[in-house]
Amino acid sequence: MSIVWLTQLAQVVVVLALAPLLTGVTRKVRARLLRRRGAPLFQPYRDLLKQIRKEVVVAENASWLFRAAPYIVFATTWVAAALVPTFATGLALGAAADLIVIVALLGTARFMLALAGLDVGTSFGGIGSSREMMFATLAEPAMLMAVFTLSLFAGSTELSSISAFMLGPHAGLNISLALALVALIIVAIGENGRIPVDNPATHLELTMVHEAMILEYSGRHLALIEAAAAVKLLLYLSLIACVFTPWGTAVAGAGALACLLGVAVYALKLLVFGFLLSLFETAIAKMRVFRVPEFLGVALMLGLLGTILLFVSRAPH
Amino acid sequence: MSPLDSDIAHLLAGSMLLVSFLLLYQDRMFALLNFYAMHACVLGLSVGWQAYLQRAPHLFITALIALLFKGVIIPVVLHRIVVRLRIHRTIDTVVSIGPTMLLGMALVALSIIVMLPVTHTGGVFAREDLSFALSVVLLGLLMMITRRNAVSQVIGFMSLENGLILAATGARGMPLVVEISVGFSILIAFLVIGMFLFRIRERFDTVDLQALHMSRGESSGEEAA
Amino acid sequence: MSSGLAVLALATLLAVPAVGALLLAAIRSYRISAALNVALCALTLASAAALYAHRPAPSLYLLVDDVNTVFLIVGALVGFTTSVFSAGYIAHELETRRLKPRDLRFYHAMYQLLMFAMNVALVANNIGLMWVAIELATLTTVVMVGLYRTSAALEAAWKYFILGSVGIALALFGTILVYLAAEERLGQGMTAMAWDHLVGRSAGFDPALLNLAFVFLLLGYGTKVGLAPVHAWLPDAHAEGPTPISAVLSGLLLNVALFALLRFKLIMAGNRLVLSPGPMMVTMGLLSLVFAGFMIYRRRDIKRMFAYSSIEHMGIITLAFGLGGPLASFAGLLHMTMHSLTKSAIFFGVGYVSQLEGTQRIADIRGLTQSQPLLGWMLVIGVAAIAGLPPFGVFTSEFLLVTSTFARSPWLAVLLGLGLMIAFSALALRMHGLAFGESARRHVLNPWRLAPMALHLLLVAVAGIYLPRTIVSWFRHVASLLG
Amino acid sequence: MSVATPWFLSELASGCVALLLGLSALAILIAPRRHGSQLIYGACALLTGVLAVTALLALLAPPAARAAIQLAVGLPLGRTLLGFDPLGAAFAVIINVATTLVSGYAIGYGAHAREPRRVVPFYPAFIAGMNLVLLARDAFSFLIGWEFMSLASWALVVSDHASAGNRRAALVYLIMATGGALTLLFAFGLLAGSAGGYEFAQIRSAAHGAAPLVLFLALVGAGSKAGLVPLHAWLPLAHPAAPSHVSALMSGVMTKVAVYGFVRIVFDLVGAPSWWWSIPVLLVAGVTTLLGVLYALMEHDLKRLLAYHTVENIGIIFIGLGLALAFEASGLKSAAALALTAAIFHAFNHSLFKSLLFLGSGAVLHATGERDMERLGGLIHRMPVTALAFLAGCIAISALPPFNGFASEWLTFQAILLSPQLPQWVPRLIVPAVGATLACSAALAATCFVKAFGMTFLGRSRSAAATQARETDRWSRGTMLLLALLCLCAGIVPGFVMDALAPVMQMIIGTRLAVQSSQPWLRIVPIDGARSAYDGALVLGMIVIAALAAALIVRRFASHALRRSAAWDCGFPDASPATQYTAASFAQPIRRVFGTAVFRAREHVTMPRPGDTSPARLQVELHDTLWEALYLPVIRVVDALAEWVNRLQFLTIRRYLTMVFAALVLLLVIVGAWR
Repeated sequence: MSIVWLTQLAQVVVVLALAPLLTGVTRKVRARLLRRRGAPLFQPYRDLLKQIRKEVVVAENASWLFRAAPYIVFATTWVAAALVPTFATGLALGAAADLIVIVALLGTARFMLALAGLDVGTSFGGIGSSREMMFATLAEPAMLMAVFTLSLFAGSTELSSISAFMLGPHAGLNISLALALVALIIVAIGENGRIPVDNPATHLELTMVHEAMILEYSGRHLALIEAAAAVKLLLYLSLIACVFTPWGTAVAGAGALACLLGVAVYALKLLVFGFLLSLFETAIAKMRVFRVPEFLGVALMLGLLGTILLFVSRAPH
Repeated sequence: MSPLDSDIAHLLAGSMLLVSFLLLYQDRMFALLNFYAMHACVLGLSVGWQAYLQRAPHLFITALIALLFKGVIIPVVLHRIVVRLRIHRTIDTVVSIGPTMLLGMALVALSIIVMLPVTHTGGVFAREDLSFALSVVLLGLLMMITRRNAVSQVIGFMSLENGLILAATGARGMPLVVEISVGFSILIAFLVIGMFLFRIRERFDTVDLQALHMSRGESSGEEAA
Repeated sequence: MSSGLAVLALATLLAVPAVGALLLAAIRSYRISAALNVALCALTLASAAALYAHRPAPSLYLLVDDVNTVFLIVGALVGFTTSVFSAGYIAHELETRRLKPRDLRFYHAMYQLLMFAMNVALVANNIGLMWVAIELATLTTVVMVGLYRTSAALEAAWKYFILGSVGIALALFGTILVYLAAEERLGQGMTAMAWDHLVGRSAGFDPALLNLAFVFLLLGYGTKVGLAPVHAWLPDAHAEGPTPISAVLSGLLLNVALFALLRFKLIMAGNRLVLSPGPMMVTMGLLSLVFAGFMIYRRRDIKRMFAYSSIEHMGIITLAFGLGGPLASFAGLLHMTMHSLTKSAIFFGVGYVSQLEGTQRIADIRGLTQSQPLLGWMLVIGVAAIAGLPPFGVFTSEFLLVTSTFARSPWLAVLLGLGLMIAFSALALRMHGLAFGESARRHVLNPWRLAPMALHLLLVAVAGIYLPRTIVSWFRHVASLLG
Repeated sequence: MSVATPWFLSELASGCVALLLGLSALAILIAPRRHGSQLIYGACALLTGVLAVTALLALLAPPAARAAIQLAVGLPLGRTLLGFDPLGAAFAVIINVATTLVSGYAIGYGAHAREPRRVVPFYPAFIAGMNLVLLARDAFSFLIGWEFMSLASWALVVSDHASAGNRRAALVYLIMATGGALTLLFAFGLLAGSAGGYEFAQIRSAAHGAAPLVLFLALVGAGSKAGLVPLHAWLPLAHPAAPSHVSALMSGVMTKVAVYGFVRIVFDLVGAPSWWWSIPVLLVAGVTTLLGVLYALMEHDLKRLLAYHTVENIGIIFIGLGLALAFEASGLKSAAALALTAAIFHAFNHSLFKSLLFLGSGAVLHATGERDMERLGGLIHRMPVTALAFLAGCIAISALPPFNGFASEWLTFQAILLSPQLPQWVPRLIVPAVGATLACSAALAATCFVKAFGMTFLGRSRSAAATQARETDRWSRGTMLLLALLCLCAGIVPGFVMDALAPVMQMIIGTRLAVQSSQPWLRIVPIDGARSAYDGALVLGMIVIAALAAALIVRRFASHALRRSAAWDCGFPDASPATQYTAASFAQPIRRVFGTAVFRAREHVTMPRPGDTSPARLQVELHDTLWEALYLPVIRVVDALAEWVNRLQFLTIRRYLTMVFAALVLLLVIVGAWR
């Protein structure tokens, strides 16, 4: 039992520890692809520390919600990430929340952040919140459809069971799974505000979404939010990893060696996915805001298609 | 009784029907009044004959009332009114005579048809006579709806009343209702002549119902529901 | 001795109004005559109630049975409360110079005469006598409708008179035909016109004659009931006459005519060879219901609007009786009672409204719940009751009627429901305009003058929630008699 | 077990209802007094509290406790039976818990009523009517209660009768409510049969030929009351028109009575469903869910927005009901139990958070006199408690953990995920689409409530009224916080609610879910642990711990320096509140994406040419497509018919005589033709 708790604890720490690194990796790769030297890999950690040490500037008419939001956002995102098996399945708290809950937790974070964007009462905050929520109205159902596909496929909404099933003999190449994967990737891009949906690096007023929402934040608050964003990216990647590339993940209560192996494999996966992500980002251009709904709509349609195919094709578990 | 008796009754009923047609045909006021008087007289005769046949003396009273009151008094009074209202020259048919006549024929045919299945023929009172009475009633109604001014409508109504009495007296042994009905017909006549026409004339200078309807309680064109 | 009491009750029931009419014709002071009018109606009510307990033996002319006691008591009650209402109402008419004392003398005399005629019509065993009584009732109401002598009133009276007389004539012809049909079996004379004999022996009558007779009776008495398409006199008569008369018309006279119709329906029902009367009645009832429902939408005159609602409800009742069966007949009977009480209550209210606002135009009346809250809300309650909303008796009857109809012939029920819906929407539309909205006016009205209205609404509300077992069993019995 | 001893629960409940009625009579007298309305509302809170406890006892007690009592009053030709069975009791708990708190709120809020006599007397009657519906065990009392409920609530809607809009709302409501009642009347007519067996027991025992017709009638009758699209037209008009505490009751509570009516007829009375019944229910429910939330997004009137969200949530509830129908028809009892539990649980949750939200809007309305969000803003500073409670409600209704809205939607999702077990193909095709709709509507709801809360409470106030707002009274705040707490509790320990609903499942489905309260860590496991589980308490705990940890880290390492200054806003100078995002501009992206199809939304931009100093104008035109497509035609037809028939009023006597004549001739012809 205790080992299960240990892995869970380790996981909680690991996600938090690796998240900025992942961000750093993507930035670095991207810079290299653009023939820039780019910032060092550990720059994100430095940024976070720097921001934490700075004083916070809060607009006069900001309410308690504005100051509470970063903590809530960070906490929910972190918890959600901690519930996704990274290097080991069968987490102690895994039974507390299935995939749907994880999606919903991210929803809570987004909800609070959007409110915070409206709190100060600036036009940019409004733009950010409104657009972020509009994207979410398509991304969230798309994500859920992908979840449906997976859980119908595996006969469970528990991530551990799903990944166990994926390792098992029943899993094979299945068109629904492919559709779900594509949908999931699109959603990941959208939700994390990557190109082509949004550009995390820009502050051009009219193109930014996520950045506009957190425009008024500074200091430790900003640090928390940035950390949350990094964790979120990590979450999505490790979700994809745990479902579609479950190999090498340590099973519940495995020995320390297995866990170490798991960590290594996991880090490798992150590296690969991060690389692919940056490759993709450099390959295409950001699209107009009102093209995004179509982009995400595609994800929704794919997810729905996958689910329906599964509904009509498979006998239930 | 001898077939002759019933034949006479038959004849009288038939002649009433004939007079009804004449009433329907008339469009001049005075002629209308005269034919109404004739209608009433024929009724009187027929009722008298029935009284004789049924050995029912009380029917003679009915006959007498029909003869005197309806045959004489009411026409005279109506005559006065017509003169006073200066409507004796009006020609007031709504539907022209021809179609009205055809319609009347159809009504008679209808009343005969509906009477055909009647198996029981109440003594002297043959099925045909009943159908005659029915047609007189229908013709009276027809007259009411083809005339426009009040006096001729009243006349139509009273001819209808006559048809009723024809039927009632024909129904053998029908108690007291006859007198009452006659009394009521007279009462109606009184009400018509006395109360309404005069009051109406106080209000409107004509008894034309069209004019009377200029002052209807509501006017059309209400806001939407 | 019980029979002696019964005979006495019957005698008073007829004698009181008759004598009263003469008395009131003689009395000059309207205060005395109004009071006397109330007293006489109270006496009539008492004797009617007494008749429920003790029935005299049926004679060839008069007959008191379970069926007509219902109508008698309801009628006497409405007549009594209306006389109370009229006492206050008429005084106001006198103050506003709309009527002269001479008119009032005439009015009160005619009121009692009307009561007399209707009582006779109800207790008459002889179909001829019944016819005469209904004719008398019609004529008295005709002259009362003309009471105001405005052009509109005279027009209404004239219209009523002509159409009513035609109806009477048709009914008489029908009666004659019934006699002819009966005379063959029962022999000549009185027995052939005594209803109880007719109903017993109708099996042997000539079906063709009965069919013909019923056609005439349906149209003849149907005119009095106010069934479409022979309804035309009713709205104007209600709208132009004095409001108490509108209440009496809706509350009593229509029922009396319906009662006559039912008596003949029973005679028909006894004979299996005849064209069954049910479908005809159902058709006319349905026609009246839908037609009146549409008519209510466009009404401008408040009294005329509720007159159309009377047509609607008479249609419902006729439909129920035409449908027959224990549930439907019970529903019809209950609905008739409830409609009498509710509609007369509404007319009381409407009378005060038109007096206070000085108009009958719906468009000019608004915000009653603000200008005179008690009256306004009681009117709202009345409309809710007549529209068949609980907890009022009309809801009970409509519940029974609709459910039983739907179980038997769904399409008919759908039509019925459609008609109810149309009429309801129209009433609701108008009622919102009347009762709500800002009104600058503030009216004072002595609450006691609303007592009759309150009494009726209370009765209806109680009946909607709780009907005493005795009444239920009584109505069930009557319903079984009505088939 | 005390089976023999009577519990007097039915007597107690009926007594409370009677007392409520008496209360409304009393209210007529004392409403205008100084503390009259407070007294009445307090009494209502008390009585409904008793009713809630009674219902809970009846729900959990042995069957013997649920013996119905027979009243001497009621239908002349039948018996009047009152008493709770598990279904009625469950819904009675739902409505009375919310009603108690709303009444408590009204103690403070009701004092502001301008004309108390138009509100207070009808309030207890309204509650009594709803309880009567749930107590009724025969069709007549059921319908009496139903109509009584409608009538009382209609009077409350028209209580502020000065505005023409309210009068119209009341009219539409009254007509549609009566139409719905009429269809229910038809349904019961079919169920009772021509013999007239109006008692539920008789109906259950009898066999029903036209069951599909009954389903249809119930869907129309109960659906119109609940607000299923397209029968919802009255709801967004009527609910906001009433005083806010009444809106809370109508939206949060009365709709549940309608749901109860549907469940009672379709699940209990009609008998075994056939599989295709679920299809119309699911389709209607899906459309309702999506359209409800889209309408809400286009709405800037706070109370109307909430009303439209009621439509959406009713859709979610009916999705659960439709699934339950499908499962039950295919004999998948446990799945059916899950779906039905989800539906009723969501009904419970909705009654809580919708009441809460309407109460909050009432507080705002009273503080500012505004319902239009475009003229609100920044209220979180002046009404912090209300803001907090309202925020909780927003999170709950947006189906976000750890609040209760999520718990019930999670259950619904679990039920959806079971539906591949269905043998038929058609539902298998429909259900995933419905699931997508549900997911989509959840996200849209979140957007909508970011808008609602953000525009109302956050940002800078957009009007003077909003600037001078004051926090509401003690009662209001207390009850709102209590409701918020209940939302949270129902969210973190849903297991107890699910267990409490077990008797209902036993009664209707014939089986029950596994006992949840025995699960470790308060987690709920609807099917089995390996498949899916949710543990609200644990999730909340982890969030709290994580937040605390973050706070700790910050406190340990970070600088605590905090400076207040003007908003940064990308360097723009401090602009007027008018430059803030408005509700309209917030919803604009959604309008672009969904609105063009659903509302035929058009944007007309008039740009001044360069150099021209006149302002540019943007006009947005929206169409209520459903109203224009379904209701206007009916109105037009009725109008035209009325116009046409109306000519019969203005004929001459001669024409009327012609009508008589024609009728006579016609009948004579019939008689002549008849042999």
